[in-house]
Amino acid sequence: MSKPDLAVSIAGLRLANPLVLASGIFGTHASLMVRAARAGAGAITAKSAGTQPRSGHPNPSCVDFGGGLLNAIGLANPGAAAEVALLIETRAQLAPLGVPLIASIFADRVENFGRVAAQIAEAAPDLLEVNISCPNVASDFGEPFAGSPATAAAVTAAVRKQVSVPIIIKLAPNVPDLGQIARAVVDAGADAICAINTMPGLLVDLESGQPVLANRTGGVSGAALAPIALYAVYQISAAVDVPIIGTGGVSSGADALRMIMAGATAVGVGSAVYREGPAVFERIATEMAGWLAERDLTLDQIRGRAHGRVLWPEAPSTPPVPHAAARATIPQEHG
Amino acid sequence: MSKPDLAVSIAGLRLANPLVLASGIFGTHASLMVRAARAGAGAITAKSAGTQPRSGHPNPSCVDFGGGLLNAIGLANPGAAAEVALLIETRAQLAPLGVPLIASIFADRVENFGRVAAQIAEAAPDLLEVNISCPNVASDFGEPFAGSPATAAAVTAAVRKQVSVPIIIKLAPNVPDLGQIARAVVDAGADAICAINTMPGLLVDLESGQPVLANRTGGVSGAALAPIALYAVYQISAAVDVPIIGTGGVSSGADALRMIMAGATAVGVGSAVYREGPAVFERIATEMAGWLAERDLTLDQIRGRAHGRVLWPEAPSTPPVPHAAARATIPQEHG
Amino acid sequence: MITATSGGGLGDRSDGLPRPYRVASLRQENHRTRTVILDGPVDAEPGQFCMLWLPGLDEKPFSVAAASPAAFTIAAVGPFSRAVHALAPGDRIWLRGPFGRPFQLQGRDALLVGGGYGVAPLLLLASRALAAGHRVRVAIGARGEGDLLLADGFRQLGIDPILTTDDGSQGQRGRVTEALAPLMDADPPDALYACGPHGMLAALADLAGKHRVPAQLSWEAYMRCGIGICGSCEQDGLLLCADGPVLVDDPVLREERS
Amino acid sequence: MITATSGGGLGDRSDGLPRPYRVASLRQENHRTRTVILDGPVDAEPGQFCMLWLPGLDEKPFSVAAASPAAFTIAAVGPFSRAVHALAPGDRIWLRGPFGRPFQLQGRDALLVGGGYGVAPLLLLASRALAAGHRVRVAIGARGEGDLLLADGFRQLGIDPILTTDDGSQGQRGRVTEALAPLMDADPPDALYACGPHGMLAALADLAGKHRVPAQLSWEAYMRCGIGICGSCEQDGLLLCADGPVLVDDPVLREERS
Ligand SMILES: Cc1cc2nc3c(=O)[nH]c(=O)nc-3n(C[C@H](O)[C@H](O)[C@H](O)COP(=O)(O)OP(=O)(O)OC[C@H]3O[C@@H](n4cnc5c(N)ncnc54)[C@H](O)[C@@H]3O)c2cc1C
Ligand SMILES: Cc1cc2nc3c(=O)[nH]c(=O)nc-3n(C[C@H](O)[C@H](O)[C@H](O)COP(=O)(O)OP(=O)(O)OC[C@H]3O[C@@H](n4cnc5c(N)ncnc54)[C@H](O)[C@@H]3O)c2cc1C
Ligand SMILES: Cc1cc2nc3c(=O)[nH]c(=O)nc-3n(C[C@H](O)[C@H](O)[C@H](O)COP(=O)(O)O)c2cc1C
Ligand SMILES: Cc1cc2nc3c(=O)[nH]c(=O)nc-3n(C[C@H](O)[C@H](O)[C@H](O)COP(=O)(O)O)c2cc1C
Ligand code: FES
Ligand code: FES
Repeated sequence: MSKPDLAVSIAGLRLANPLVLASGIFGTHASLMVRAARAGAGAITAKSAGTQPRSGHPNPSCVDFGGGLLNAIGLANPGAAAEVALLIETRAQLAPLGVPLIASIFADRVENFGRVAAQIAEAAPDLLEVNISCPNVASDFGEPFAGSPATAAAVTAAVRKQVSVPIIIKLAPNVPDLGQIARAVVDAGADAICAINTMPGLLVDLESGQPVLANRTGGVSGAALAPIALYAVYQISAAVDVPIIGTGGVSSGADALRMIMAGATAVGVGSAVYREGPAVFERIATEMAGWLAERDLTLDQIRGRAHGRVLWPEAPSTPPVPHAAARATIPQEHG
Repeated sequence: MSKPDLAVSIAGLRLANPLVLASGIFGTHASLMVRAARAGAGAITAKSAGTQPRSGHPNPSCVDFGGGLLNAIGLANPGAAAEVALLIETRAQLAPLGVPLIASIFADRVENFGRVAAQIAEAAPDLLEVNISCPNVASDFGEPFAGSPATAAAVTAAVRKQVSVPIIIKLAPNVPDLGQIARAVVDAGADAICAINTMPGLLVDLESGQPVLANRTGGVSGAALAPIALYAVYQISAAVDVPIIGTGGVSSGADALRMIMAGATAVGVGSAVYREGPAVFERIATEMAGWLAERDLTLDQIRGRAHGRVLWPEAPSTPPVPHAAARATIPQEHG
Repeated sequence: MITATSGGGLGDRSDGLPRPYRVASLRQENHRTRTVILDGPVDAEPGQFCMLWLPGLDEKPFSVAAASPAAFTIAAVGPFSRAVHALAPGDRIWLRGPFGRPFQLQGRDALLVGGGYGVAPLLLLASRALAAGHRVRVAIGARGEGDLLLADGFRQLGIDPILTTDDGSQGQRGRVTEALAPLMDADPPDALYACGPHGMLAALADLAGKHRVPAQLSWEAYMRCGIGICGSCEQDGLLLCADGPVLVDDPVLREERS
Repeated sequence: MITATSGGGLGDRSDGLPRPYRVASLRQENHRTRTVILDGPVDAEPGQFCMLWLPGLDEKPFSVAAASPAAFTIAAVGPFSRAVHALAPGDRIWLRGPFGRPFQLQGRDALLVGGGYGVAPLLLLASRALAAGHRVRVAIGARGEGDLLLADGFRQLGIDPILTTDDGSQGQRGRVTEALAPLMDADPPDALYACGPHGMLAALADLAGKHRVPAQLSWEAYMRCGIGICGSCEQDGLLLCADGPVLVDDPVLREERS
C-alpha cells in the first residue's frame, strides 16, 4: 500500500493532483490564488474576465440556501487589460509552486470571444478556459452560448483561431443534450471541457415576496448540483474523448472519485472552498489518496468506471454452488 | 383574520386548494389517488400512460440521496386501454370528494401523442397533462420533446387537434430558454403549463464504481430541485399568460407560497408525499392558509409578487427624516 | 380495521443510498435456503426489510433475519436469490434500508407463525420478545420436512416450535392454521404475529378474528422502490413497503369503529 | 504575524438566507448616526457583522452593536444607510449572518479603542469583557464633539471612556493614539481591541507592537457576499469577511516566527 500518485494531465499539462480551483472563487487576486495553490490545489482557474471592467450585479449577490449557493456576482472583473497584469503576477507566484494557471474569459459576442482570448493569451496562461455558460448575464448578453451546439462551436472556433494555448470550453447543465454540444465544441477545436457551470435558480423571500438576489435569478452551485454535474460528466465522457474537468458540488474525496469514475480527468472545486476554506484541497486529496491506497488502485484504473458494466455469470441453477467462483468483475470499457 | 379561501382555477376548472398531486407518485391505483384526495390534495394527476404497457426500468429504480430523490422508474404503466379503465374508476371515486382528476400521457413520437391523447380522452379526465419531459426514457425515445420550442409545439398541436379537454404541457428544466418553449406551447394551444419535471442526474456508488440506478441515469426531484423549479416558474410566468402548476421540491407552505409568488397558479407536490405520506397535503394547505390569514392576504394578491419591484423613495439627504413615511411598497406588475 | 403500525414507515428515511457490506459467512438452512451473514450491523426492528443490491444484476427486498450483524435468510427462487447464494465470504453486497413498519409487541403473550421464508423475520422478533419478558410460542409451517426453516434457531432461544407440514413428513400433518385452532381456543395469546404466503395470512386473520386476538401480519408484494413512491406494492390503498409490510388487524378496534 | 482569530469565519455557516425582523425602535446617537434596534436577537459575538437587506434597495455589512435584541449603530453616509435611518418602528428589515471572526478575549486587562462608527462593536465587547471579569478601559476618538459616539453607553456600563477629538472640542485634543501613548507606557493592557478607520488601526498596530501588546484589530473592506466567496474584501491574501474582520497582530508570535 504505497501512496498513490494523484498526478493527471490535461492537454499535455501536468497537474500534481486533479483538484482545480474553479473559476470565480478565490480567483480575483494573486494573493488568493497563491493561497489556494499553497493549500493544495492542483491547478488554479482565475475568475472570468471580459474585454471591459464590470462591477457585477448589486447586492445581495450570493447567498447560502443550505443545499448550496445561489449567486449572481455577475462576472465582476477588471477587464482584459488589468486581467493580463493580474495573470502575469499570479503566474510568477505560482511557478515556484509548480501549480499551473488557467485563465478564464467570457464575452458578449462570438467575435469578442476571439478578441478577449487574444488579449488574455498575452499573459501566457497554461490553459485558457472559455466560459460560455454563465447564467447570470443573460439579460446583458442573451442566452448563454453553451445553449446550442452551433453557438458553442462558433465560440470555440473563434477562440481557437486566435490562440495557440490549449482551450477548455466550460459548458452549462441547462441543455437537452450535453453529448451533442460536447461533440460540437471538440470538433471546433476544444482541447478539454469543463462541466459544469451553475444551474439557473431562484430564491424568493417570503415576507417581501422579492427574489433574494438583487439580480433576481442566479446560479445554483454546491451540493444541490452534485448529481446534475455527475450526469453531465457522464454524458460528455460518453460522447467525446478530450479530458473533462468535472465541476459541481464536490466537497469530499468520495465526490471527487465519483467524478473521475463518471469520466472526469480533473475535478473542479468551487463552493466547497467557501464552506471550508482552501484547506479543502488538502483534505480532498488526502481522502482520495487514502481510498485509492487502501484498494491499491490508481486514478487511471478508476477513470470512467461508471461506464463499465458488471458482468454476472449465468446464475447457477439449483442446487446452488456454495462459494462459487462467480464474482462481480468490472470491465473497463471506457477511459 | 378569517380563514382564507385557497381555491384556484385552471382552465375553468376549480380546485379547492392549489395543491396538485404530481404525476408518478400515488398515481398508479384508484385507491392511492383517492387516498391523496381525502388527505387534502386539490387535484390529482395520474401516472403518465403511453399507448402500450411498459414495465419500466429494472431495480434500483428510485433512491433517496439526502438532498432529494433520483428516479428512473421508466414510465411503468399499464398502457392506454387499461389506463382508461383506471381513470374512469378513479374519477368516479373522486367525484363525490369534489377533487378533479388530471390524466397524464407520454409517447415516443409526435403522432403517437395525438393517438394516446384521443384514447385517454375517452375517460373524460378533467384536464389532460402531456408529459414531454421525462428524462428517463431518452434511450428509448430520443431527446425529450420539451428540449426545443419546435418539438414541444408540435406535440402540443398534435394533442390539441385530437381532444377538446384542456391540456397542460409539462416542461423540463434542462433547456437554455424556458420562456421561448413556454411561448411555443401556448401558441400551439396549451391551456396551462406544468413546470417542472425532474432534472437529469446521476449517482455513482463508490465501491462498485457503478451508477446506483439500473438505468444508470435518472431524474432529480425533491429539495435539490426547489430553486431550479422556482426559476422555471418565474421565467415561464414572465413569458406567457396561462396558469402554471409550479412543481419541484415543494414540501412546506412556505415553498408553495413562494411558487405562487413566482407566478404559479397551482403547486405540484411529488417527492414530499414520499417523505411524509399524503398527510403532507393537509399540512401544506394549513401552513399556507395560516400565513395568508396572519397577513390578511389572498392567493390572488401574492401571485406573481416576485416579479414586482419594491419602490424606494429617493433616499432623504442628511439630516435624515426620523420615522419617515418612506416605506417599501410592493407593486403588482404581474399576475 | 386494517391499519399501519406506528414507527418506521413514511417520514423516517435516513438510509437512502445503498451501503456496501461484505459477506462474512453463509449458512445452509434447507435444500434451497441460505442465510447470508454480513460483516456489519443494520439498525432494524423485527419485520423491517432491506433492499439488497448486486450492482449490474438487480435489487430485491428481503426481511431482516438478524440485525447485528445483519443477516438475511434467502430462498433461491430466481436469478437474484441464486446469485446471493453463490456469493463467497469476502464478496461485496449492498443494502438500502431498513424500510417499512416493524412488528410492535402487544400484551405479554406472543404467538409467532411463519410459513416458508416468512419465518426469517420471526427469529429476530422472538429474541426481542423474550428480552422484553414475553411468553413466546412459535409455529412453523411448510410443504414438507425439507422446507421447514430455522426451527433450530428458535430452539437455541429455548423455544420449542410447533411444526406442521402439508405432507406430514415432520410435525403435525396439514396447515399451520389447523394446528393452531385448538391452541387459540385453550390458551389464546395477547397477539398473533405472522409472516408467510398470503393464503396463510388470510387464514390466520380469520382465526385471530374469531378469537378476537389482534393480528400483526407481514404482507408481501412486488416491491421496486421500497420507499413508498413507485406504487408497485399497492394493496387496498396502502403501500406495503411504507405503510407495511406489517399491518395490524385488531378485531376489537374493528368492532368499535364499525 | 497577522493571523485570523479562531471561531466564526470559514466553515461555520448556518444563517445563509436573509431573515426578516422588524424595527423596534431607533435611537439618535449623534448628528449623523442612529442605532436601529430590532425586534429579535441575533446570535453574534462582539466583532461579528451582519448583512442588512432592504429588498429592492441594497444589502450592506454592519457590525453587531448589540445581540439581544439585535442592534446596529449606523452612520448615514449614502443611500442605504439613509434608508435605514428613515425606517419607522414596525418596518421590516432583513439580515443575514452573523458572519466573520469575532474578537477573542486575551488576558484579563482589555483596552478598547474605537474611531468613528467603529465604536459600535466595542460596546458589546465591553459588556462581555466585564462579565468575564476583565478590567476594561475604553478610548474613543472622533473628529469633533458631534462625531463622538456611544460614550454614554460605556458610562452606563460603569466605564469612563477616554475621549479625544481632532479639534479638541471635547476630551483631549489630537489623535487617539497620541492620547494612549502614556497609558501604554505606564499601565499597558493584556491586549488592545480596536475598530475604526484604517489609519487609526495602522497607528494602533504600531503602538501596540512597540509595547509588545497583542492587538486585535477589526478591518473594514468593501464587502459584497459577506461569506468569503466573491473576493471583493481581499487584503493581503485574506478575505476580511471570513478570515476577519478581526485580525490578530501578536508581536510576540511575530518575533518567535521571524
Ligand atoms: C417485504 C419483503 C420481504 C421479503 N423477505 C424475503 C426473505 O426474507 N427471504 C426470501 O427468500 N425472500 C424474501 N422476499 C421475496 C424476495 O424479494 C424474492 O424472493 C426475490 O425478489 C426473488 O428474486 P429472484 O431474482 O431470485 O427471483 P425472480 O425470478 O425475480 O422471482 C421469483 C419470485 O420472487 C418474487 N419476487 C421477485 N421479485 C420480487 C420483488 N421485487 N418483490 C417481491 N417479490 C418478488 C415473486 O413472487 C417472483 O415470482 C421478500 C419480499 C418482500 C416484498
Ligand atoms: C465589517 C463591516 C462592518 C461595518 N459596520 C458598520 C457599522 O457598524 N456602522 C456603520 O455605519 N457602517 C458600518 N460599516 C460600513 C457600512 O457598510 C457602509 O457605511 C455602508 O455600506 C454604506 O452604504 P450606503 O449605501 O449608505 O453608502 P454608499 O454611498 O454606498 O457608500 C458610502 C461609503 O460606505 C462604504 N461602503 C459602501 N458600501 C460598502 C460595502 N458593501 N462594504 C463596506 N463598505 C461600504 C464606502 O466607504 C463608501 O464610500 C461596516 C462595514 C464593514 C465592512
Ligand atoms: C460565487 C461564484 C462565482 C462564480 N464565477 C464564475 C466565473 O466567473 N466563471 C465561471 O466560469 N464560473 C464561475 N462560477 C461557477 C464555478 O466555477 C463552478 O462551475 C460552479 O460553482 C459549480 O461548482 P461548485 O459546486 O464546486 O461551486 C462561479 C461560482 C460561484 C459560486
Ligand atoms: C418516482 C417518480 C416518478 C415520476 N413519474 C412521473 C411521470 O410518470 N410523469 C410525469 O410527468 N412526471 C413524473 N415525475 C415527476 C414529478 O411529477 C415531478 O415533476 C417532479 O418529481 C418534481 O416534483 P417534486 O420535487 O415535488 O417531486 C415522477 C417523479 C418521481 C419522483
Ligand atoms: S415498492 Fe412500495 S411504493 Fe415502490
Ligand atoms: S465580501 Fe468577502 S469574499 Fe465576498
